[in-house]
Amino acid sequence: MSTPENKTNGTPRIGVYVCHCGINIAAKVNVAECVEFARSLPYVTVAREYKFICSDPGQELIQQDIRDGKIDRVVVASCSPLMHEATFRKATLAGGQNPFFFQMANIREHVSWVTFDKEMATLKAKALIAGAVMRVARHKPLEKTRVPVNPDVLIVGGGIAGIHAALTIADSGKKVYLVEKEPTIGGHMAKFDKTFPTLDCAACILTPKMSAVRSHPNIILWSYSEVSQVDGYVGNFKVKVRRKPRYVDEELCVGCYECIEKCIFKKAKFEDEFNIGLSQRKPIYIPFPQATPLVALIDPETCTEFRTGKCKKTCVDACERKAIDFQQKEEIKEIDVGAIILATGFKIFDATRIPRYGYGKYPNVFTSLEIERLVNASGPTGGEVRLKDGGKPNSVGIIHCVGSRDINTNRYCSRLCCMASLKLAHLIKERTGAEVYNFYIDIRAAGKGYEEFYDKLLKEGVHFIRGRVAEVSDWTMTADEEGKLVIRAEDTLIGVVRRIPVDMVVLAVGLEPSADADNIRRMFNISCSYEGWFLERHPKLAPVSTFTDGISLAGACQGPKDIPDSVAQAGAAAAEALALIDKGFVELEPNTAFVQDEFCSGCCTCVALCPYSAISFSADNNRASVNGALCKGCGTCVAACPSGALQQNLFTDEQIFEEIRGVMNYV
Amino acid sequence: MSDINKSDNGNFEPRIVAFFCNWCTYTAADLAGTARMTYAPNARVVRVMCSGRLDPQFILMALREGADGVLIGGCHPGDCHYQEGNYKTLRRFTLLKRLLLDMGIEDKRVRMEWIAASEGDRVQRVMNEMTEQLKKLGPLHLEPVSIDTIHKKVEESVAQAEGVKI
Amino acid sequence: MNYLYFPGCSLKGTGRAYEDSILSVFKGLQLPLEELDDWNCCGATSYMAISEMKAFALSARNLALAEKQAHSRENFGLVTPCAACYLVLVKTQKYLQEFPDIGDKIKTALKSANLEYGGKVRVRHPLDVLANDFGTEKLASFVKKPLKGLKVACYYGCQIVRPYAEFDDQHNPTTMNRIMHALGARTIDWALKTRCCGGSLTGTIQEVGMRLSYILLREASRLGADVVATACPLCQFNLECYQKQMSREFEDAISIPVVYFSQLVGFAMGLPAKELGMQRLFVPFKFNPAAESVKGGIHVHS
Amino acid sequence: MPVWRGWDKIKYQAQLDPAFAEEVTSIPGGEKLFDCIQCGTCSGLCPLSPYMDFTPRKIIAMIRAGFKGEVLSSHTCWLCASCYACTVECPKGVKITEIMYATKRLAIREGVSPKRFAIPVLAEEFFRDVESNGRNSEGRLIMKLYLKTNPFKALKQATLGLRLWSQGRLGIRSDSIKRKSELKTLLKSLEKERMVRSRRETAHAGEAK
Repeated sequence: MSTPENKTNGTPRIGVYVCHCGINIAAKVNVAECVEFARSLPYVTVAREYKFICSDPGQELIQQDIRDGKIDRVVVASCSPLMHEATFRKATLAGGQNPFFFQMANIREHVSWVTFDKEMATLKAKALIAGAVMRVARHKPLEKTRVPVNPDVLIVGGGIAGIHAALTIADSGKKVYLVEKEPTIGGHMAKFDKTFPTLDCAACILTPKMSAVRSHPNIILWSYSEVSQVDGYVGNFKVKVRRKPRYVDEELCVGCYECIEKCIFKKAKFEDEFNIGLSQRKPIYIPFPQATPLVALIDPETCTEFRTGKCKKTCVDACERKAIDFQQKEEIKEIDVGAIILATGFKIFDATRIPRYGYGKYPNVFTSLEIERLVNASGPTGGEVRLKDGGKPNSVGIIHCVGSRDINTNRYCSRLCCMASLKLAHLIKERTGAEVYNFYIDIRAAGKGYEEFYDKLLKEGVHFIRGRVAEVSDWTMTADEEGKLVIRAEDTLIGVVRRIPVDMVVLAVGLEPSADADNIRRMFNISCSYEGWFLERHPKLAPVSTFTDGISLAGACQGPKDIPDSVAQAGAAAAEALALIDKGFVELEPNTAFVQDEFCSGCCTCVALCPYSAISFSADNNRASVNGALCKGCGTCVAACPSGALQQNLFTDEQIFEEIRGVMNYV
Repeated sequence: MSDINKSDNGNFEPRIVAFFCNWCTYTAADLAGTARMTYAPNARVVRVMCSGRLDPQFILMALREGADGVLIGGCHPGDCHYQEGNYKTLRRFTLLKRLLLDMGIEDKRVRMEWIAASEGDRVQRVMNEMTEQLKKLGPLHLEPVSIDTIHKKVEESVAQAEGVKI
Repeated sequence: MNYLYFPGCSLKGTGRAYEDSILSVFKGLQLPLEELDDWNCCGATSYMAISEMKAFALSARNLALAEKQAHSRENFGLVTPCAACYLVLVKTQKYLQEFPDIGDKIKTALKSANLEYGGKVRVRHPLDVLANDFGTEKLASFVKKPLKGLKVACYYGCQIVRPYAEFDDQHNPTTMNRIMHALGARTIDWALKTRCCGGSLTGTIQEVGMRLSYILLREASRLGADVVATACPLCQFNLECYQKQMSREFEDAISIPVVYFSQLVGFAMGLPAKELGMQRLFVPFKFNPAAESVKGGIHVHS
Repeated sequence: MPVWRGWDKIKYQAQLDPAFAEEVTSIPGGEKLFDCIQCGTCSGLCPLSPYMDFTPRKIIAMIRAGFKGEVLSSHTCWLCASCYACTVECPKGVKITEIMYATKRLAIREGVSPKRFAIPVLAEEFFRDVESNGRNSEGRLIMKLYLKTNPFKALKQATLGLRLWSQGRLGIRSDSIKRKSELKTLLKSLEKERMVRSRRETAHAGEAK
């Protein structure tokens, strides 16, 4: 950035621009009165109002006033600085002034949108304008520092979103680290048989992408690994990844299944995580035939060698490539990356939280994810929909919105369960010929081709009953209910309570933030919404960015999303990361702390307070000093400095004092 | 000085200075705006990057300049954008509260709240609650004090504060 | 822990056996129980339908009296066995807190009658007291005649757990089951344990009320329960007293003893049947693990 | 205009009472009326809904639309046994039981409670008993109830009554409290009070939404 000519000698000349924001502000705040008020404030030489100051002509107003020499500092009273501070700083610069001779007064989010009374709103707006004017009068010209960006990218989570983002970035020639906590990538999608609304086979579209990840020269895939620490900042993150031991050498194993065959457990008897407990596995296993990487792993919890140390270790003998290594240890990898994409996905709602649906009590109540495995040709039943006793269901009830749209569990709509339920209804009917009843509150089929799919199911004779199910139980009223699960619900379109006996109940469980979302969020220093989904920078205009520069979001970690949306968002996140890398540098906010040597007493209070070790003490001159490259600009040290020697750019004591005076003294 | 202290029906309208951290509470206040959650208009927000930047002087200054109350908003413990700035604020705040009590300033006039970026409704609630409380307390009158009293108070505070680290 | 006792109108009438057994059991467990002096009707659900403010006032008087009688006793509970009384008293507490307008009006009304309520009373159900204050392990140590082999259908009814009670799960309460297990009995796992018995409808729209009770009894019988245990005088009345009429009406021979849970507790403790009000049952409760039988009516030998 | 046959089957806006919903939301417990998404969980759970002329869900919709007359003269609220099953499971936190109470009170106040049910009679008898004695006697209550609504039924129930009496479970003599005047003063002071929230409370509840 070029240094603009410093035109700040002498008394500041401040221009105040009050925005109508259409009627967003003007409907509550008397803009003309604010402008009049601004004129009365010290240093103000120009005060104007405009419909949309963020528009080109609006910005031009500011630039022209600077060029005309009428003003040398700018206050814009409009929306939140988190929205448009960058815009107006640029405008100030374009007018020929240092961009930090600018301050914003937030009279939209903090005033017009939240105040009932017009008079009070105008009053509050005036106070904020006065604060901004008094503050900007004390601003100093500042320079942004430029730092280079590391071109490597870290992607956390190897579901469809992570996979798609990884391939997009890797294809552009950039290096990608893909970290997945499970032994295989593929995420939830790998568990599905068909995808809505096209009913194409999930494996057919996913597995080629999975193997592309495996073989891509620019992708380093670390499965069964978790990020354990993140330091640094945009362009220059330092990340530690913990690689959990598989006890099978990933380089040597070819996934031949010999070790598994020869394991001393002749029969698989441990709960298979991939099939959600619907089948069993051995202590040494490969999650599923298309697992990527196709490498076995040993579960030390169930392996006899780990439990007793006295196993015959038939697996070791079976492996020709000598890949099994009981001594394998956890490994910590340290990497430097410039951008990070989080694609950590979701978990499904725990259906036992709604006891009246009988999950965990009645064996033939299943979750939708369990049914996904049952209908899957490579699932535990080879694609047959079976009851727990092996029988075929003649009637099936699908309950929508389990755990969603409910203040007792999750308030939000999980968005994809309607379509997933329709898909399962179709597959169940196709495989078993059973009568299928859907119990729904509203059918939300708003995607491309979704409504058509709903039409198709109606024609197929699937029953739709509009009513949220009250209970699933085994108490009976009539003979035909004996031995069945009875679903009781009001058919709200008819206005009558119905009891429908079925053999199988499917609970369309909603989506929740993954169990470790909170840890991840803290580690990566991003925010999350009330429900625990990662928070995007702006719901409409920055849906994949976060408040932490350099970190983007992809897929369901940001909120419930189906496959098309996850992939689209992954592409957007990849573009964002690439844009950052291709630019090659970042400019850092100059709001760092600095020491005024003449006041520093060398007490060292500040040194210990800095979480980034940015402050060092020199015994030679008995002074502290701040390393601007490490300082992130929190100002904690400044507040603690007993002699007032430490100050923070853009947040000096003087500037804050003046802002306080400003907001208090003029209205 | 101002007409806000007296609204039409003669009710006392307190004035509050609110110091909000950029990452959590300020964003939450923005969210309250986006969601059009109406609340009491009595607070004027001063943005800082982190609540850790808050020098106790700022609070005293706000009260001296005529604020009837001060609200401090930071990230929840463990959520600080700068790792632990909010813990430092908490410590200073605890100390400051003792000082204020000694000065005869009621406990409820200075309030600290942890408000996460997603908690717009909490901004609304806190603003309403605090305004309500201050209305009950009435305007803050800072009595002029003699230098002797100040010395005495300071000594007392120092004695009390012994052993408490900043 | 100190306990005051609020019987309510039913425990002096149709639910007399509930009172008999609660008093005997508490005495047997050395839990002092002191009746609230000059208590009045809680207002119950019907009063709510006429004048909600007066209904709150009725409850508030009881709460005020309890607070006064408890004096300076720190930790005390108002033991309220009747489910309707329990609900109404708890609801009044909640409303006085949550709605300042109502709170103020009731306060003024109390004042006019020289009463005052400071909000210190904890309304407790005997199930809560036995399971959580006294503890099921300790209770087990008082058992002299374990109910081994007895299959109990624990019926909670609606108003103990819904909507305010905090001592148990609203959806799937287990307190009574735990108490029964402590007595050595088995409990059936049934879906209807909190389904409404019909409440006062048996008195007003009898066909409807009776049908609701019948559904419960039929399901308990189907699952092989020997006895239904209740914790509410109205539930007990509805389930027990209309069995003959039900059998006629629904052409289904229904006969299953319906007792208060406290009667079973006392029974297992070896207390005399008469002190537990067993003679007041319509359908006699028989239990014979070791050639010992107990019948309803006065021909009881222990 | 020619007379069209279906005219009376249409509900004309002029026949509705748009203020009815507000009347209900102003009662504590009624504030979430507008949160209802008409899912029918309440009706499905309600053990009495099969006997109601409108299911609880439908009642909510009707209150919102202003069907005051139909709602207040319906049997639905009189069948509610206050078991709260709907209230605790409602996915939107609508306190349906309280809304039922509210409609009962409004119906009694407006004098439109249905005649063929004994419940309002029971409630009023109960009310009278408690107001004068501080306690109620179930026996007397039931007897009065039958005599007032259906004397023949009283005969049918006589056997049950006798049995109860013989086992000491039915007292016809009314129990009463000692300090009746205290109670009288207390209740008298609330004669005209109704449970309606102040505007401020209503506004806050609205914000909380």
